[in-house]
Amino acid sequence: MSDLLQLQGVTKRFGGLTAVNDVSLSVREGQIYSLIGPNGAGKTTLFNLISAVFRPTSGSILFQGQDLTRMPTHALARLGIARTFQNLAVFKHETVVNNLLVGMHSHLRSDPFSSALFWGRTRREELRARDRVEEIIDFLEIEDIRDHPVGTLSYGQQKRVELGRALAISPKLLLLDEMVSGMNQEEREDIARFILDLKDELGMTVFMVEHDMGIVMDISDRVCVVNYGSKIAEGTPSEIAQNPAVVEAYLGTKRSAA
Amino acid sequence: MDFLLLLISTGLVSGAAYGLIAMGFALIFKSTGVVNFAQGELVMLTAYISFTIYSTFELSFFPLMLVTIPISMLIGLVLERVFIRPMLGEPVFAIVMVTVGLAVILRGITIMIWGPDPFNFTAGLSTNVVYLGSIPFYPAQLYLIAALGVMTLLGWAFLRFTRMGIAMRAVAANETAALLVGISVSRIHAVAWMLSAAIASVAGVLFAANYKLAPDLWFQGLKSFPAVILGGMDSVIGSAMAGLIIGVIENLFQGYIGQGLREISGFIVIIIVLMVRPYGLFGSKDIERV
Amino acid sequence: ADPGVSDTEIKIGDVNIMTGPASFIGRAVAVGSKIAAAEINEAGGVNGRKITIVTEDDGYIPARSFQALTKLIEVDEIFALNGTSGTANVLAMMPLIEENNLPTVVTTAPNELVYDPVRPSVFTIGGSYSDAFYGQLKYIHENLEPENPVYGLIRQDDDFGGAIEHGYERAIEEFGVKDGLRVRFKKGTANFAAEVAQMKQAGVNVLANGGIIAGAANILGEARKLSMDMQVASVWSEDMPPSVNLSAPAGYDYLVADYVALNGPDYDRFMEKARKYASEEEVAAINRYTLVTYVGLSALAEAMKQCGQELTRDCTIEKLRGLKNFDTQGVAAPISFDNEQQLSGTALAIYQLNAADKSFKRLTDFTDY
Amino acid sequence: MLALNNLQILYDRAIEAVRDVSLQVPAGSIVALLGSNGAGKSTILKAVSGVLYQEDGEIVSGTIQLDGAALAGSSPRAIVQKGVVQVPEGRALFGTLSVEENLLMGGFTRSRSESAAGLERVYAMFPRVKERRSQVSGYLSGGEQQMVAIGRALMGDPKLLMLDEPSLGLAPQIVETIFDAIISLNKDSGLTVLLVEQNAQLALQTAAYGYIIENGRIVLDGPAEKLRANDDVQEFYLGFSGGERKSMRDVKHYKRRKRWLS
Amino acid sequence: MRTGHFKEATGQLVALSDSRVVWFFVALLLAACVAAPFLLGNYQVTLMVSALIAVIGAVGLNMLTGTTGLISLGQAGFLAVGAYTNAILMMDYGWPVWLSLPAGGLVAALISILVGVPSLRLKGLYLAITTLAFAFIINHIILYAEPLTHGPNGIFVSGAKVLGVDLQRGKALYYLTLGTTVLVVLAALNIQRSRVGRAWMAIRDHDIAARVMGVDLVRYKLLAFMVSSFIVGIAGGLISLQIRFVNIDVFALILSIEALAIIILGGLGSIAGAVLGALFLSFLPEVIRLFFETFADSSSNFYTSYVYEIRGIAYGVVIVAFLRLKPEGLIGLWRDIRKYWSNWPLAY
Ligand SMILES: Nc1ncnc2c1ncn2[C@@H]1O[C@H](COP(=O)(O)OP(=O)(O)OP(=O)(O)O)[C@@H](O)[C@H]1O
Ligand SMILES: Nc1ncnc2c1ncn2[C@@H]1O[C@H](COP(=O)(O)OP(=O)(O)OP(=O)(O)O)[C@@H](O)[C@H]1O
Ligand SMILES: [Mg+2]
Ligand SMILES: [Mg+2]
Repeated sequence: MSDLLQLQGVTKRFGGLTAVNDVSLSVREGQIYSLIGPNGAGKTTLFNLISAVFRPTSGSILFQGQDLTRMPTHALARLGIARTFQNLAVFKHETVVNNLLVGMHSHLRSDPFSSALFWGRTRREELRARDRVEEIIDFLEIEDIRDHPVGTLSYGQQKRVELGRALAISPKLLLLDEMVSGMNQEEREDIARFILDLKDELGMTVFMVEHDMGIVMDISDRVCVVNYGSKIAEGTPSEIAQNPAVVEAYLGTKRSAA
Repeated sequence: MDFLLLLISTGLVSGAAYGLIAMGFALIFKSTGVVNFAQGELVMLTAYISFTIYSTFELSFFPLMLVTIPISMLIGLVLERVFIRPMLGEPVFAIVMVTVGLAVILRGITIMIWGPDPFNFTAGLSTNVVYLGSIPFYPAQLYLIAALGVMTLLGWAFLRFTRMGIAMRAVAANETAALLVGISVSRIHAVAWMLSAAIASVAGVLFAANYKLAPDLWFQGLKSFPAVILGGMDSVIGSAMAGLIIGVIENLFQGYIGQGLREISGFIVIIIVLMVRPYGLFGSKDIERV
Repeated sequence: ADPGVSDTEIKIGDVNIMTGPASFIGRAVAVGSKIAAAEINEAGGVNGRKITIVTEDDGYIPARSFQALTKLIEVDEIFALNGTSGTANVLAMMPLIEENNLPTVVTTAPNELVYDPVRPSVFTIGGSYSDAFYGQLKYIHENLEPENPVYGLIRQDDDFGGAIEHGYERAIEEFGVKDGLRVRFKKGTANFAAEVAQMKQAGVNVLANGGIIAGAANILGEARKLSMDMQVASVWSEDMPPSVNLSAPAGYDYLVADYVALNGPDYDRFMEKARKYASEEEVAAINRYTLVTYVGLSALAEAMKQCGQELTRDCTIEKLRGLKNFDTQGVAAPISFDNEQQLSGTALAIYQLNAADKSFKRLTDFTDY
Repeated sequence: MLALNNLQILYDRAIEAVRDVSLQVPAGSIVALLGSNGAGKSTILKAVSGVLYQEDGEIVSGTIQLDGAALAGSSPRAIVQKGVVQVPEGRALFGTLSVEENLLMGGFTRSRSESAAGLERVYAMFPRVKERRSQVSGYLSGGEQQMVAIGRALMGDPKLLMLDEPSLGLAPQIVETIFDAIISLNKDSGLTVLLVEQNAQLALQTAAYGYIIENGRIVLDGPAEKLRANDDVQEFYLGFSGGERKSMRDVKHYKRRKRWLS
Repeated sequence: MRTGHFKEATGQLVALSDSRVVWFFVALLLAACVAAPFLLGNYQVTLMVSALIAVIGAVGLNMLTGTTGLISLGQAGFLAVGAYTNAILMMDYGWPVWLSLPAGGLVAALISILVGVPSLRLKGLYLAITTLAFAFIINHIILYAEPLTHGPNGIFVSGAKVLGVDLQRGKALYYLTLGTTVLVVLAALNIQRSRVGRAWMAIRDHDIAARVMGVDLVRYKLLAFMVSSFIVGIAGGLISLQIRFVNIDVFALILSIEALAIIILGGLGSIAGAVLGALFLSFLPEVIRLFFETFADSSSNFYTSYVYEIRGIAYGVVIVAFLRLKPEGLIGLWRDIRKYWSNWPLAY
């Protein structure tokens, strides 16, 4: 297995604040890689850098050997990088189906002219896209809300839609930012199962940020811990759970030790 | 040299009018997120009302304003109650559209009451020319500039030092959350409309005193858009400053280049400025965080 | 018979500005039509047929003028048109007018664009803006004789301003005087400080003031502030009382050229008539546009009368074309359409304002320029 | 203190989000409301706070009572003044305002001095928030925003605090802090709490009584210990099977959820 | 609980509508439109033509503002560009109308790039005012570029003949406009249910998420500007054919606001809404006129002296009252009606 994603000395500053400080890490193909750390540690910022929403102040981000830092954001979907957002970023006036279809954007080809005609190839590819989307809908068990505007759904339902939209990209690398927050235990288990399946059956690489230690410790292959923007530890789940620095900075002592 | 000073001084006068009108826009936008397309009409209506008061009681300027401002605030309140309040919680676009309808209504009503003929309205100010150095002014011109100064100061203090000021921004930022902390959104809207109407009346009276009172006064609302934008939609103080800047720039364009460019110079300037600063000179950026 | 004519009635249309800031024109026009129609009808109508007026509002928007005239033609079935809103508005109606061979008297927009090229069924009453300014400048040049004259022009950047500039240009060339400065402004401008400062800088002391109403007043106001000593020529809208109220405080005894009477016994007689036929409110709305419209409808009625019982559009047009020295009872210069442009004549009278008492003095008779 | 009787709520006059829900929150207690996504938990809280109309929601039948007096129909402001304050789901901060301004707005219905005191309390509880006090809140990290949202609600000096998924996006340590704070507020100053939480384990440890809602209906309720002992709750909400926590790796493929009523 | 229709084939998923009722009404409407000139008077046909042109313009604006979320106050400018291009090409260069009309759309689309590029960084009202600025500037250019545009004089447009039929008169103009309207509406519906339309909607709702999903913001924003302006330009050309005269006053800035009013009143983002809104606002003055002619006491002195202003005010009042009742616009009303019928006799 080779490195799918490689970060070298990535730093991001907002004005005086260093949100990500000289972070290097690598995610191997087919791995489930977790990133944890206290609130405000810079996890989401790191995701934003990887998905080219922000540009790093310094450092490089390589995906299959290609440097992402100079790519336009929209090129990443075609490379096979998909993500979900911590603070819902759904297209809230659109139906669930349309949200997922946007995820298919880079797999389709029609332009305004052929769209206006909606004939021949355009029609066929639209049909194909819908078939695929129906599969995802089926899979996430959201048939009953498929035609609802996403803005009217409950928080957890919207998170599912986000996941579905990311899956519609059929990514090689899936970035999940606190996917299971706002879900109950049963739903978390569903998602966990699901991530494992993605990895096992499709060989998808999953990079996730989580505060739910249950899922992190249970299914990750590797865990990386950041605090104040810097990486403080990396290792297997059990190594991390034992690491005193991590316990001190993040896990706390009382209740949550899983 | 005198020519330049003349251009600048008169530019400040018309700029002050833009600034005042723009402040009215910004105040409502800041607290409700609504562009009030009836702001120009509000300026016009309050000016006409003040004119009627003036011609009935022949008050001098300050007493006139003392009567006009409360009446204008009342009108602002009534308009808010009748037109805006019922729309609480509806999409912003629908509310903006209501202000468009309101504008049509106010224009019609103004002409129905006062007729289409323009009036000379001195607002109780002397029309003798006074000199500041070598630059001649009408008192009304100086009052217009001074009014902008006073309103800016008051506006700044209000937004800076009162909780109501912060609450206005809070309501614009997130209406539901504002309700959940116990801010009465409808009261904030009412206050915003009242204050905006007050500023509108000052702008209207002094605009009319300088440039006559006519039923096309509402168009000044549209013409103040560059100032609103240049200052930054949500910056009350910024729009005041931007008004002055645009007024002066217009005069300089006209004075040195000419050929009708004055009326579009404001727009040219904002296009250029917005390319560099997409949120105007003093506006705050949209928060975009994922 | 043609549309709009029955045994008892002739329908005359009027598309005008009945809403918005410029509605003072439409209102005045409506009163003029009303007085003329009432007078004619009282005298037995046009060969026994009564005149009825159908008015449509266009709000000064050309697209709506087009629609309004369509309605008048198709729904109300008017016979002829008297009252046509602004210049762009008449132009927008022009294709319909020509297509329907609609006898049309243009009263409120005597613009070159309207009568040149000439349209067979369109007749224009009035002197042109161009002549109006030429006439005033000529009067200034010959009678007021300012020292070291420097001329200046300020005008709107549209067709109306263009017409004024023609007259100005003609005057400059003919008198060989110094052309100090010409500036253009956009419709709706209120602040003229920069323009006036430029005038002062250029030393202008004869101003062709193309501003209208509040605009004209603001120009004069700025000029007074800069203590400019000038002779001023103005647009005829400046002889209306509301305009005078705005402009007089600046203290300039400006000139106005107009093709209707602003005072005198003929005018008084007209006002007497007005009070007879119109309500108090309507009388208050009277201004020069009332007189113009009154004259226009009278001339139209005269032509229709000449056609006898067999009233057709063709005949009306032909009679209009033959109209010569139609007597307006002194309300305007006598009307003749027998020229190539079908323009009633360029006869204009020049008036001067007495800013102190806001009255006009007539300086010349109706004169051709 | 708070009592909902046979509440039925519709969105857009068509979507029934809550039906026939009755629920009691006795004064001085902590009550937990659990349920899966879309069950109607947030809807209930919005109804209590009187902001349903914002989303075209409507209480079609049933009553909401606070200390025996009807609450539904009061303005949101009046409800806050009566001491019923909510931490809304998804943070809902005033993004363009600074952190401190957000907190001050939380004390809008209180006097200036009360607000100042409240501010100190919140800063003491969340040092991280104090560090960020002058930052524009829209740029905070998700967890930081959550802390501000909780702090803001506490600024209103509530008698009844309703928390909609307070642990959402918070690091385990902070979750501890918050729940400790809630418990101590409850113990020391008798704060009544209605807690909506996905972390059932935590919720049932904190609360004295719990309700479980599915598809808009209460399907199970009882004292917390009792619920914890319930087999179904154990399996679906706590992740235990056979009394022991199982690893997520061992979750069966596409285990279809079992519903209480369908 | 699952209600409603089940779809058996994927083909049904992309159908414009799955409801027989809708198809029935659309067919009925179309038939009525085709038959209209034979049933109505010339004036009504003229009104219909104006209304259909408004529909075209509104559908165009809706793509930019409703679908992509880029608020434009520059409609008047693009209408003017389309109209002037058509007029100049026809009258000064002798182009046939079937070439000059689309050319008007193309030129408007090209100019919209000039507006679009500086607007890429702008959001919401900042963008709206910038487009307003461009409308002002276009207005200025038309007035001052006299050799090309004839400045303030305007241009008469005549002789739009195709195969000997004068397209500017009566039925021919009507069918030309109707045909264009149907094409534009169909194209808009198709775009909206395919990749491009979804990309636009994604930009409107969340531009960062849209980018992450692979939508090229620059490209799609400019496309939105161009497609929208193309359609609006065509509408402008049709205006020049109908009025047969173009002049800058024909494209008063207030048109921009009216255009926005149409799509908001119709229901932002919805094509059916844009159509309904355009028809509604086009016929509203006429309805108000009829209302007053029928019901108002025309002998009342007050009424007679202000009849026109009162009608204007009534127009404003109807708009406000309507929004009060149905803030989502006409499309909301339509949905309510549909819901009512599909649930009847149950309330929900
Ligand atoms: N656009 C921005 N401008 C300014 N500061 C920012 C911006 N984005 C993030 N920050 C700051 O950077 C820090 C890291 O934020 P980030 O969202 O990456 O944290 P996080 O690890 O995801 O936290 P959480 O677990 O709470 O989501 C925070 O203190 C935040 O306030
Ligand atoms: N504004 C709305 N318009 C229409 N339906 C809505 C609206 N808000 C919520 N709903 C629907 O009401 C139901 C209950 O939603 P609610 O937000 O109360 O769920 P929840 O229990 O809080 O779920 P979660 O745990 O995911 O937050 C959902 O099916 C949702 O789709
Ligand atoms: Mg985060
Ligand atoms: Mg919820």
